[in-house]
Amino acid sequence: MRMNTQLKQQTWGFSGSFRAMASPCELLIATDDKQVAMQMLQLASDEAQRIEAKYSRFISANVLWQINHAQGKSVAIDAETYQLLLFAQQCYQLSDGLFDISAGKLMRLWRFDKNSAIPTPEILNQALLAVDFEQVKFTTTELQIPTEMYLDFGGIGKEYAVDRVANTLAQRWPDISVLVNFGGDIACPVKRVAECSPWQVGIEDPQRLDQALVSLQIRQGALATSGDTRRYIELDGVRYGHIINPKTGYPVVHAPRSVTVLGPNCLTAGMLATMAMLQGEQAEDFLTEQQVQFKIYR
Amino acid sequence: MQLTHKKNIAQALAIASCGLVNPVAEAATDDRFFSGWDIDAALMYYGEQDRVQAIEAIGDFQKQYDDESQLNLKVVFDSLTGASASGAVAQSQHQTFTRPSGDGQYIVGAGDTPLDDSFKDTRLQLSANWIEQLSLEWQSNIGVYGSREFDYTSLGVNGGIERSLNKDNTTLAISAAYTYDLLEPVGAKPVPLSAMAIRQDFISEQAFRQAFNLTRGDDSDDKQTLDLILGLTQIINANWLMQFNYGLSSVAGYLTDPYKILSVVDNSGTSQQYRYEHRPDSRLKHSLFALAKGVVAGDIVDISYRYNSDDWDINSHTFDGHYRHYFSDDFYGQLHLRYYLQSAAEFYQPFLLMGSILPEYASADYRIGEMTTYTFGIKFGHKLKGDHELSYRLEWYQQTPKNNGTALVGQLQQHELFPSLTAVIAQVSYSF
Amino acid sequence: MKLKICLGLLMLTLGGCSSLGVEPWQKQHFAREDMALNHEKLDLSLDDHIYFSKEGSSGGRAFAGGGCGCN
Amino acid sequence: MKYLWITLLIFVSTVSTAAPSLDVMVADKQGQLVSLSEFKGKVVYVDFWASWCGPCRKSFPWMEQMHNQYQAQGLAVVAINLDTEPRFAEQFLKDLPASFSILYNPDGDIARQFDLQGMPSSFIFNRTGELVYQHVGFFNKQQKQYEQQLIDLLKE
Repeated sequence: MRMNTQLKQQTWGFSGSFRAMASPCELLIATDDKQVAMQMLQLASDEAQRIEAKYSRFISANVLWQINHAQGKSVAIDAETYQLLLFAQQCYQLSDGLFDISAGKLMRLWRFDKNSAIPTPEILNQALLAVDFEQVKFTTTELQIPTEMYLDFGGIGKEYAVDRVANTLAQRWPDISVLVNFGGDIACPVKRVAECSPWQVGIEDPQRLDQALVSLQIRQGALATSGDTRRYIELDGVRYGHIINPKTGYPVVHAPRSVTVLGPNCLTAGMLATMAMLQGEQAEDFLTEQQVQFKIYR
Repeated sequence: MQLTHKKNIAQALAIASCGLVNPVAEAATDDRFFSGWDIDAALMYYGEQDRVQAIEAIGDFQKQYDDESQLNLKVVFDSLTGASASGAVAQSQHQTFTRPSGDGQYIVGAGDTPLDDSFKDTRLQLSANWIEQLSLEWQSNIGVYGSREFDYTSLGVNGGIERSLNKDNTTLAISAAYTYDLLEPVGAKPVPLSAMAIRQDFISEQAFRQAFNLTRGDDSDDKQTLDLILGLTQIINANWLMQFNYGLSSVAGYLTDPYKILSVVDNSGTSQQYRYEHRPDSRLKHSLFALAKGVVAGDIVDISYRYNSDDWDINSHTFDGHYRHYFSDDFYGQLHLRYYLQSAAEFYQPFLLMGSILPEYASADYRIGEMTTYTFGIKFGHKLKGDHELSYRLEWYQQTPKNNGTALVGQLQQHELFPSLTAVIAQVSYSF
Repeated sequence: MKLKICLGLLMLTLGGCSSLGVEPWQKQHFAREDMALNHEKLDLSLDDHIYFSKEGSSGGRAFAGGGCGCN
Repeated sequence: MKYLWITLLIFVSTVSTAAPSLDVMVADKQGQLVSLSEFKGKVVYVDFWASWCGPCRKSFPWMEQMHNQYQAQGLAVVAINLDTEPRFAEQFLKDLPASFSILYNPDGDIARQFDLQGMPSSFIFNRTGELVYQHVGFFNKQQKQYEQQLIDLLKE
């Protein structure tokens, strides 16, 4: 199933686009060699599609589906899945349990188009029973989770895809500066050389979507945004963001509208943004303490 | 519900994500290996009409080290098949010759120019050159080279220095080279001017062997060459530059071609025997070379003249020129014209006469006889993305040997003793 | 005496050379790749090899040596 | 020996006696004449370049860096293009964007007065307009040394 990619010539090189992970994906490539740009775009879309096909909760019979329908039996996993679980575990520990990929079932209860209803407390409590990363038992080759539990890589899947693509492109073409942008999660692995102007990146303002308010200049590194720009529920004046607190089962209270963080790679930036969202009111203090560059909209 | 205030969550995450993002360092892909190297490759076919065919492949690798120095590596592989003129004259009856190894013979038909087809030869040559910009005005280069084929080994070193002056408009250059060649002829060195032993003239193989061995000298011999070039390059005006080289080349050692022979004919021009050629063991060559190269309405023109003379009495004039026209920025055509004429070596003679006293040196190799040659070539080139270039050329090369004034006796007058020869050169090159 | 005059003349010719040539900023044509003296160096070395093995003289542009039996 | 010296003298004298100085007028892109003496009081880095000159492509990024880093401390980088037709410079400046001032001297009379020995050539004037350093060509290895010269002059 070939992704339909599109390559456009620009004054400074090429821009390539395709869709994956339910978001617009874009590649900015600083080369005037069309063949190379085409190869890079193809590689990026193939890799994004592969990761989506493997770990998306919306696709049946993929690796994630097998894991979630093993009825408590242990499932064989490959090195990539093992690395993902290892990373999720470290995030769980670093966030004192606030980031928990075992909250898949709970996440599915919340629908985030504007007028959907809030799940009833009984259903939420019942789902909360199945949320506990401690129950996830895995080795380098095997994974076993309780029958009721659903894992969900939604929190790290897109950032992981961005970093994988950025890293593969940087190793194959070390001298070509490229910017990978999957729906706002951005990585720029090869330093944009001093003599060219840095990449311009617009950050969405939650109030006025699709109108970049602030533009950030990036020569190297990554940037990720977490926030309820599109997915939120509004009920008698209270807006509920799409970040669910796995301990309470409810969206985080007083969470900022959106948090954008700059980091060495997309996974780190994305996880810090998500953790900041989970802090609700203390998002700013949390990120200041981490001494990272960030932008928060309330 | 406070997050425990951990200071370096960001750092911990960065480390954790590294393991995930590049679990295993992928092997460097090939274009990394070649990065930084400029590579020129060429494959050439040279084919003479029913004589020698050769394939030659060249790879030239060049790398720049900061702004001042450059390494240049070259590998050349060529393979030769077919037959080349042995030096014997054509006859009205067929002729039988002993192969250089002494094992076996080859028969030449009546009226045909005798060709020796025992040459299946492959050669590999490697060379390295280091060029260093010592200062704004001074540049130096040193190089080594080696070449090996089954009967010939050659090793050499070269070096040179260049001085630019007068705002880089004038460049004086001096370069020198020393080469040592080891020859191990098939069947060992023939005794100079000894008569070829033909199996039919002997009653037994053993007797033939004995006679053949009498015509054999040492297994190998060598020669040494000293080359010197003084060069002056001068920019004339905004479009033209000129180069003047004086070359001196002194060779000492075994200069005879072990596989070449001369026919010994009687008064009726009929071959009575064949004798192995013998050339002097030294040769001092001078060359004067002048080149003008320029831009004419965007096209590139170069014309050059070379005068050679040596103590073998071979004097030659060479007129060479190219005209390159750009049909577009990335497509060009090029014309190549060359005209060459040389006088015969003093010891060159197409054949020997029975009964006359044997000269000290004699060779019937048409290549050191009187001769004119001309070359007509066309070439096309495409400049491709990423500074690559593909080019291909086709050239015709015509040699016309001449009689240097030798009276043709008897039946020799009916035969073409100075046959002309045409060859085709086809080459494709790619640089990236 | 003769030597000094020759030396003097030599210096004059070198001096004369300085009247030929162009200013550094008028050398755009000489920056062209195809104007380099060793441009198409593979073709030149292949030609040198052919003519070395087929004719009686060699050298001029580069060293005269052939490095092969070329019989 | 007398004759030798006389000939040598003749040879040397043919070299024109030119002195690079800031009291020159050079045209900008629109053709307006700019006097370099307006940069007096600053450390002035005058560079002569052309679009076809290879080493010039290496000097531009370095000059851009020097401009960004030391402009505030009083460094003025002035790059004078010597292409016979200014439009040749456009592609060069698109590949290597420069935020320092670019002037044009197509008929090369300023270059002749500065008596350039090669391309690129750069001339460094201190704050009082005296010529202090001259460089011919551009070599990555000497970038640190070139920068140190500017730093010392800026401190004066």
